[in-house]
Amino acid sequence: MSIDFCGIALAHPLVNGSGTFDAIAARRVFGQALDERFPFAAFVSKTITLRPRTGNPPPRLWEAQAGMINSIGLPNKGLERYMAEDLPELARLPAPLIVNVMGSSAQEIAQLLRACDARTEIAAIELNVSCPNVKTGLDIGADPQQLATVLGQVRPTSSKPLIVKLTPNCADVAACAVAAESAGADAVSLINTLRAYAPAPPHTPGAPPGPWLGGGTGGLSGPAIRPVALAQVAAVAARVAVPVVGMGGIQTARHARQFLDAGATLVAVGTESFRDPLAAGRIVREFSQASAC
Amino acid sequence: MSIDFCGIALAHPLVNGSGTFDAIAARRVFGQALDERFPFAAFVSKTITLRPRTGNPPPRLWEAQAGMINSIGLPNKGLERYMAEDLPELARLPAPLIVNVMGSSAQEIAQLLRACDARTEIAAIELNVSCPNVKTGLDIGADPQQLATVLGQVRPTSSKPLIVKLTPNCADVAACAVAAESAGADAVSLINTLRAYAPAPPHTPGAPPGPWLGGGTGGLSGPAIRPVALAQVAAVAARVAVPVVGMGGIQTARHARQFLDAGATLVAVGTESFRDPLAAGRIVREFSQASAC
Amino acid sequence: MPAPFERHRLTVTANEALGAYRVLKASDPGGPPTAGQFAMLAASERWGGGEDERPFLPRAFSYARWLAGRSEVPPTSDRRRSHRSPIGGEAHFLLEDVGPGTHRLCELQPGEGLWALGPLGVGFKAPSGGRAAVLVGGGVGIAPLAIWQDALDSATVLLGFRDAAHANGADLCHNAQVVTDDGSCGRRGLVTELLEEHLDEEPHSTVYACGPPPMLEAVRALCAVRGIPAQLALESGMACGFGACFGCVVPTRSGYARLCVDGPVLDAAELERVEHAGGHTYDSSSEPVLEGSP
Amino acid sequence: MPAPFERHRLTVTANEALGAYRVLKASDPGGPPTAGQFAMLAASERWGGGEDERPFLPRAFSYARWLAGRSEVPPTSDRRRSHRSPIGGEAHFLLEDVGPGTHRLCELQPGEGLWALGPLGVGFKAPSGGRAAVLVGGGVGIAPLAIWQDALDSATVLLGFRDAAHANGADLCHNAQVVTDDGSCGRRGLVTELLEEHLDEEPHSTVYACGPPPMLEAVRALCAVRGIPAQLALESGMACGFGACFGCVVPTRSGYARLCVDGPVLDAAELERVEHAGGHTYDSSSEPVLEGSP
Ligand SMILES: Cc1cc2nc3c(=O)[nH]c(=O)nc-3n(C[C@H](O)[C@H](O)[C@H](O)COP(=O)(O)OP(=O)(O)OC[C@H]3O[C@@H](n4cnc5c(N)ncnc54)[C@H](O)[C@@H]3O)c2cc1C
Ligand SMILES: Cc1cc2nc3c(=O)[nH]c(=O)nc-3n(C[C@H](O)[C@H](O)[C@H](O)COP(=O)(O)OP(=O)(O)OC[C@H]3O[C@@H](n4cnc5c(N)ncnc54)[C@H](O)[C@@H]3O)c2cc1C
Ligand SMILES: Cc1cc2nc3c(=O)[nH]c(=O)nc-3n(C[C@H](O)[C@H](O)[C@H](O)COP(=O)(O)O)c2cc1C
Ligand SMILES: Cc1cc2nc3c(=O)[nH]c(=O)nc-3n(C[C@H](O)[C@H](O)[C@H](O)COP(=O)(O)O)c2cc1C
Ligand code: FES
Ligand code: FES
Repeated sequence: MSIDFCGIALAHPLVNGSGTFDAIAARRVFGQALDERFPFAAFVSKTITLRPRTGNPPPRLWEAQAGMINSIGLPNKGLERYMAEDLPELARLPAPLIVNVMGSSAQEIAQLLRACDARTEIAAIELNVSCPNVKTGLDIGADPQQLATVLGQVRPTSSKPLIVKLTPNCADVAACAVAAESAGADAVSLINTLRAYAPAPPHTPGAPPGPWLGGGTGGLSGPAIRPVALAQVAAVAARVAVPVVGMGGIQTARHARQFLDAGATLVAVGTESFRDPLAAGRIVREFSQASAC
Repeated sequence: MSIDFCGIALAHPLVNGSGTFDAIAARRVFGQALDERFPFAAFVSKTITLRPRTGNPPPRLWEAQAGMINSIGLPNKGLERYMAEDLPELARLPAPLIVNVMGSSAQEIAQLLRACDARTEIAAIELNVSCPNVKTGLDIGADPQQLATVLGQVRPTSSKPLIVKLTPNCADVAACAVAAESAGADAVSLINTLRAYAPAPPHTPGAPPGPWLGGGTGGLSGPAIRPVALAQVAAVAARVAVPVVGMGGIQTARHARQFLDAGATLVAVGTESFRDPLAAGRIVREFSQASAC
Repeated sequence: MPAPFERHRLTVTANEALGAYRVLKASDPGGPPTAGQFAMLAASERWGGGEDERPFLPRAFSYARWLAGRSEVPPTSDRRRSHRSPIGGEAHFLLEDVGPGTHRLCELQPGEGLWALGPLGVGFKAPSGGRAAVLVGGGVGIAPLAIWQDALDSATVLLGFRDAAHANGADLCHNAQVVTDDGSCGRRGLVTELLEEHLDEEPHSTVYACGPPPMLEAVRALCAVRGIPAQLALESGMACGFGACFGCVVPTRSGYARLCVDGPVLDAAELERVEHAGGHTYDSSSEPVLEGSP
Repeated sequence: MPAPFERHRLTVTANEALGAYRVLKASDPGGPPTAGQFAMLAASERWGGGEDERPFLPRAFSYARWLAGRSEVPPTSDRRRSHRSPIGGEAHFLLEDVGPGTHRLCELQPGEGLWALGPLGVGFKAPSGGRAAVLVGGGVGIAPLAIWQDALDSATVLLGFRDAAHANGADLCHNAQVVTDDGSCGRRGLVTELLEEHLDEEPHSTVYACGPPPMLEAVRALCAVRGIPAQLALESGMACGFGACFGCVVPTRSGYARLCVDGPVLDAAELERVEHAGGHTYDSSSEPVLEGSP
């Protein structure tokens, strides 16, 4: 079931969702088995930003019904150290590397894309546009016009395939996808987490209720969001010609098949990897059994 | 725990979500017990439109993880027959009546509001702005400007308290709430169902996969959406002064308390009533036990 | 008689195999159902956590039998749970394990709790004009026919099953004539063939049928041709069972009907044809479908 | 030794009460853990469907003991499930039922399946410079100390519990000195009081501690004052246990550390102070919090 994705040959349609699998940490934990049994057709690294980020204060996790809420806050070592320290390690993986980047301005994004463009270890770039606009507070990816403008400015800075990871927190994700396509995106990926709130569990009566998460609000992921993800992927796939990377609550080959049937070219496993680091391997196995689909 | 809501005195903060409880059918099924043990502080009737609607073709239901997807399609007998046949029956309920209406144009909405204004049986009006705009296909409630314009035109047609039921399928629900408030809404309610897709279960291999629901896409409700509902309610309550009716996956008094803590004045029980018609009664009971909150 | 306005907690008294089916028995504090009525059932523990973390909603099941009189509650480790009532009786349900909900219910052991809302819906009506009752069932659809046979002085019972294992379900009724798809028990063939032969001899009959949609459609069609009155117990996906969700509609000559309150038993004359659950060829209106709207 | 790159299915061999706790034993095909390491556990059946339909994620538990050698698998109704392996051993976990995940694990019966990913994380390091090992535990935090005591030639063990019922947990270790908050067993008081007295006599010690954050903070503070090395086994909410989610961070002098890969055992010197799980007073950066972003 080998697949051509933006000119990259992939062994199968399963990749990881950015930020849900740290291949470098996994290599420390699982040793060479990580490389020998690597389950993803391509590896998508966690979002990096121009400057290092420590991320949001803990607690960062909350378990929801059929899912989880996270408020990690995009901790990362910043572009420079990522390129120097992580890229060589990630280049050793037996799968093409997709680097996920995020910037709060066209200038920042352009810098990130330029840096990626220079590195042959990188097969493609995924641009996370779920970044809150400093002025409006909305995700820059939530408004089609704004998204097209930003992409138009940054697209020329890299010749590598550019995947735009859309935000699901918008009125019309298909319009955003069309805007991204028209502005030169080679693919789109969705869905990112849904904005969500986790109240602190009631402690001593009278104690002021508030958010559980150090970051205030967080993002909902896991099976709970799969029906929303399928609706957004289907809506996007119906409107764009570029390949779609579908994700959101995928736990089984049957779920993955639902996204492919909805029009996705690739599917990504995220939260399910937390329940089993080799969940994606199981799904790929299930795929090759007709029964699964 | 009596409450003043837009000048209406309510015995407690629990009402029903529109379209999740049919008091007239329930009276047929449960007899006078319905009135004797009526669990809601106010009754919100299912959305009515100017003309009768048969609703979407079946199947209309799909069970999701920790929730359900529905594609009912707003079946209703239309304004005229609702006023003639249903209103007298609903007026007999031991709770104030809130009539939920939807129109696809300001003219239609104005007609609906005017008709409600004339009836003393009606305590308040809830306007469902999740109606797809015929031109854009987006919910008229998804764009703050458009929402403000429509509300500005219809607000004068009724002197009754007007609750605007916001759509959750938007980029910035708080901005929509602010727009509604500035255009004269006396309260806002949220969240409505999240746009969702249910794929048909795999039948004979080779059979074309497609949507399970007769309506194509549907709306996700139940516990799966509670974290999203809490985030939207908290965001809205932080920006508007008018009372907020919070709903989305409420199953217990603790869940209801989470919405009140997030800034809601009233909370509505929807899907949970399907699991137990007296779920709201249980929640009200749990409320009066300190333990619950 | 109206249903209690609250789901109530029954205590399982038995869970017996009947061929390929299970018969779940529970002490029921409520009043007796009329044949054809149903209850919305859910296990009181661990409802959820199954395939895809379902079930979430309760499931609809026909009363298959109802034994009046004080019901015995078996010893249970958890006294709190045991549920006696001076009146009431014992409700029997026939279960086929087809998914997470029925699977969970098929696991229930005596003493465990069962949430039930019911009796719900409109059941069978007695034959009029001295007509003879002919009960026609397919598969698990025999459930409402058993309790209906209990209520009738006399009835002819014609049942069809996949194979011998399922045909054992026929024991739920008395002296039923049985056919199977594979001939492994009784005659090989379709129950509608039995029905036609029977109606050739006994045209002055009223037909009561429950089973898979194709069988019901065949019954409807052949009764329509012969001008024989028929009452069909239909199925559709249900969320609430009491008219709240508008999810269970089936197309009738007068538009969509909520099967939970207007059915599940419908007069065959009201139906243009019996649809496969999940088929949606019919839309009585020219209005545009409202995607994504409740 | 790296952990197997896949969660594996253990078979429960025993589930025994130990005072207010349960000791869950399971045959483990994997290699032996080092003391202080943990596993991410989930029941192989019915994980989910509990309070608020949780648990969904696996839960982290310290290995409390590990018995090498071929493990016996008890007779189980479901042969498919039983899981033998030539090597391996038996892992013991000490459980306190505090929510849906621990509740479900506390129900597991011999023969039932247990998903486990592990051994994970960095464990205790042996004392250096001829220092004596002092193991200080509070409540369920005694788990990693038991397996550590097994590995050490000699150690002083000081344990604190709420009351007598919980103090029975002390049997997990050998000749431990016990205090309780209510004096219902052993001396009334805090385990840190025992520790101070002990360190007065034996200053040439290394302290190994696990327990509630306030206890760990007290241990950290008093060891810091005395310049005594201490290794603290911390807790934090975890989703993955292998460094994938960045959710389990705790503040250290060098910024946030992922407890699952950089811990759970941290050198006390790395910590400015031990936070309550759920407290978030500390933010090493001036960067704005990114609401709603993963
Ligand atoms: C009035 C009435 C009376 C009934 N009486 C009986 C009876 O006496 N005995 C009996 O055994 N059954 C009876 N049924 C049928 C019974 O209600 C269903 O078999 C049951 O609801 C199936 O639930 P499940 O979870 O086991 O399987 P599900 O998986 O919920 O349902 C199986 C079917 O539902 C569809 N489906 C699959 N996944 C989903 C999903 N996620 N959401 C929604 N639908 C899905 C598919 O078509 C599948 O074939 C009756 C139904 C009705 C309406
Ligand atoms: C490295 C490590 C080792 C551990 N070793 C042991 C051990 O040996 N024995 C042992 O008993 N425990 C141990 N724990 C603690 C154990 O992991 C937790 O007690 C367990 O995860 C609780 O899960 P639960 O579902 O039972 O309760 P939960 O309800 O998940 O957790 C209880 C606490 O979590 C918080 N909480 C409540 N609701 C939620 C929610 N929805 N999402 C997230 N948090 C919530 C609250 O603060 C509550 O007090 C260890 C933890 C770690 C990190
Ligand atoms: C803990 C966590 C961290 C994540 N970090 C990132 C990230 O850094 N960048 C990004 O684009 N998406 C991130 N995501 C979103 C996932 O890539 C994915 O879009 C989302 O989780 C939906 O898929 P799932 O339900 O399978 O997890 C993160 C998700 C989780 C749960
Ligand atoms: C079957 C069903 C029908 C609904 N019909 C309507 C409706 O007619 N009008 C409306 O404003 N909301 C309708 N809703 C939305 C609910 O009122 C509520 O906003 C939503 O279900 C979230 O609450 P819940 O999770 O508690 O169900 C409907 C929801 C469901 C599940
Ligand atoms: S099942 Fe809800 S209306 Fe019939
Ligand atoms: S638990 Fe996921 S990184 Fe530590």
